[in-house]
Amino acid sequence: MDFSAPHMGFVISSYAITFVVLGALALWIFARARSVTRRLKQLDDEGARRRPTSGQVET
Amino acid sequence: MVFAGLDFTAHAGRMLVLRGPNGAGKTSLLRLIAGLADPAGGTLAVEEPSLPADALLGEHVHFIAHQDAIKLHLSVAENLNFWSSFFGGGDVTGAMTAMNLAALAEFQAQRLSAGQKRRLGLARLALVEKPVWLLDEPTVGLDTASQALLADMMTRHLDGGGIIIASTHIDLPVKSSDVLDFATLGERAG
Amino acid sequence: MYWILPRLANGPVEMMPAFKSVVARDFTLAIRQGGSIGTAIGFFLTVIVLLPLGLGPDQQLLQRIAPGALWIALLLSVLLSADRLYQTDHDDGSLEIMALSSTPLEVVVLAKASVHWLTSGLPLAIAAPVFGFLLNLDTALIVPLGIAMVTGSVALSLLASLGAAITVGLRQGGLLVSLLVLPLYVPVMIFGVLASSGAQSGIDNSATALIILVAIVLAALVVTPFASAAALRSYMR
Amino acid sequence: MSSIERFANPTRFMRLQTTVQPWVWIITLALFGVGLFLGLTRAPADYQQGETVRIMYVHVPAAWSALMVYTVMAVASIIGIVFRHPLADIAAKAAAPIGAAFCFLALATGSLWGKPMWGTWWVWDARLTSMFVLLLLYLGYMAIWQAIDDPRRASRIAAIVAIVGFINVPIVKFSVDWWYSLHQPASVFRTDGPTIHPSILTPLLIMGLAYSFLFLALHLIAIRSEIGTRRIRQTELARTGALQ
Repeated sequence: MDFSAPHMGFVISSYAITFVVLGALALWIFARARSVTRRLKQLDDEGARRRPTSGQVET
Repeated sequence: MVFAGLDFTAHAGRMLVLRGPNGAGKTSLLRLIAGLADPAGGTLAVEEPSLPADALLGEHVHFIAHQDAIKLHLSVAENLNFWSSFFGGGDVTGAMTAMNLAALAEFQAQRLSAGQKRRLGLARLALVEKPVWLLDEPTVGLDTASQALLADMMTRHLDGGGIIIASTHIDLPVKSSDVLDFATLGERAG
Repeated sequence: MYWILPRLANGPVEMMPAFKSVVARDFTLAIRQGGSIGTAIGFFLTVIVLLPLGLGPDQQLLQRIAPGALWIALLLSVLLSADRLYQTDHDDGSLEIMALSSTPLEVVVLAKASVHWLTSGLPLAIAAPVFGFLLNLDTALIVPLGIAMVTGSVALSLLASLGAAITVGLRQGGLLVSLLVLPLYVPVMIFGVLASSGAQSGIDNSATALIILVAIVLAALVVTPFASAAALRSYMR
Repeated sequence: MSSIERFANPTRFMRLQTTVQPWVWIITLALFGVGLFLGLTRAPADYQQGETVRIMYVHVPAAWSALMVYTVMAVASIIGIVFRHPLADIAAKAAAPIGAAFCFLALATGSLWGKPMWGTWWVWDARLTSMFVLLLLYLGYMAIWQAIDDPRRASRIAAIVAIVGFINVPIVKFSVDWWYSLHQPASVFRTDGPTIHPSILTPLLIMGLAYSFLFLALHLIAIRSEIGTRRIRQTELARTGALQ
């Protein structure tokens, strides 16, 4: 790859925006997963939730 | 959704009265029977030889909900005429007589009082014959005379072998009724 | 599953009275409540007036954009007039009573969409070529534009009624309807404009475009009643 | 209560997801590594476009994935509507933001590609226009989930929106192609077709696979979160019910 080629800025910008958007998407999804896991654990600790694995039979 | 452990039977020629505090699920149960809601579990069975047991009551049901399903810009007669032709023919004159609406026939529905609107909504019961009536607080807004008209209509329906399931706070002068009380039931379901 | 599929217990013969009764009732209501046709045409005219004000009074430019501008005005008017198509029937309980009958809700949907077309799409499609004079519309295009609009507005009404059904239980439906329905309007508008623009760069594709427009209308006739009825049923339970 | 049936499959999904997830990530990263390496160092620069052609390796896979995700969403919606499978509804809902991000990227990189090629940031090119409509479909679908509180009702309405939108996509593509060919007959450049040299096609296909696996990785996590959210919602509802 030739970094001195014309329009190189557009190529770099394309890869940068792809990286930023996909990274932000992944971070958002991770953050959501973490907060959901934390809340579920909190509810479990309070004993508010019947675990689907304990009392009930799975098919 | 709101109740568990319900078990009841509604018999031909008898009325089943639903009682219970607000929010007990009387309306939800009526909607469930009508097929306007999905049960989270449990079954509803129809014991009628001409119908499959899992038949949806849907078209065999008159459902009187909180709303009267009337168009304010149509006259009383036009409202009834619409439902009559929608259901493929009905007795408009008879329906107006049954709920004492004949004198109001040409009135625009928006000029009716709340009680008169309720009567117009109830007149649908006499418009087309359907075996099952589901009435959600049918007496709301009715004066004593109109309540008597409604009771007459219900008695005639029961005498003809029909079924009524009604939620009501008022004891209507209708014979042969069973009571399903949500208050005692809630404890059992607890 | 049954909430998506209509109950097909009865033949089409028994559905006609119900269809006719809904058409007659809604038509009476539209006439009696008044304003609905007038408002739609008034809105249409407003859009037409705003265009030259925004673009400048260049007669040639206006002539060039006239068919497209009229189509945009048409689809916005149709869309906005359909916004509350099912609202009163939903709020006053009529829709539930209609659902509790042997008539499939799809028939009710078709009836209501037909009345909407009769009271907004059709009068607008007839009026649009006349209003075209305000945009210096080529007189040779009046007839093809009218034909394309009368045809295309059927699809516009059906799709708008689908948007109205999808948002019937929501408090602020208006903007959401636009977001949902405008992408569906893209093909109708493209072929509508092509069918009403006559020859472009020497090639006249308007006949082909009109045929495709008819095909889109037929597709909308098949899909939207089922989709609208399924949406209405979901809001009832 | 039928909560046993309702959660049996999501529970099985959760267990499967836990085992599969690391492998999906490994494959995703490997594919991105190989794809970027080949695309940026091994593939030749275009004799006309120069290095700009390398935008293709992020633009085209984004557009492919945006279409693929919408297809996944529509198929999940059909399964949800026909078989009433709650996991299908959840899968459809979880896919939408990822698809919308791909769609946005296809538009953004397309615009960045267009500037040096056409001299403007935005051209109403047939492909970009269809992508734009697809983005609107994604936004409408997500707006429906936002607007309806009851998840059961929302899933039905959203499924109708997704399916109707899915029927609409090819019609839009067809109409926009027609419209574009009439207004500007000559195509500026072509990235599709079998004429592409393998040294370009290979990295392109690998990047396409990389995007697909990235979607799979993120989708699995998003589904898990959505199942968790519904359990939280149900637990909290049950709790307020118990307080009454």
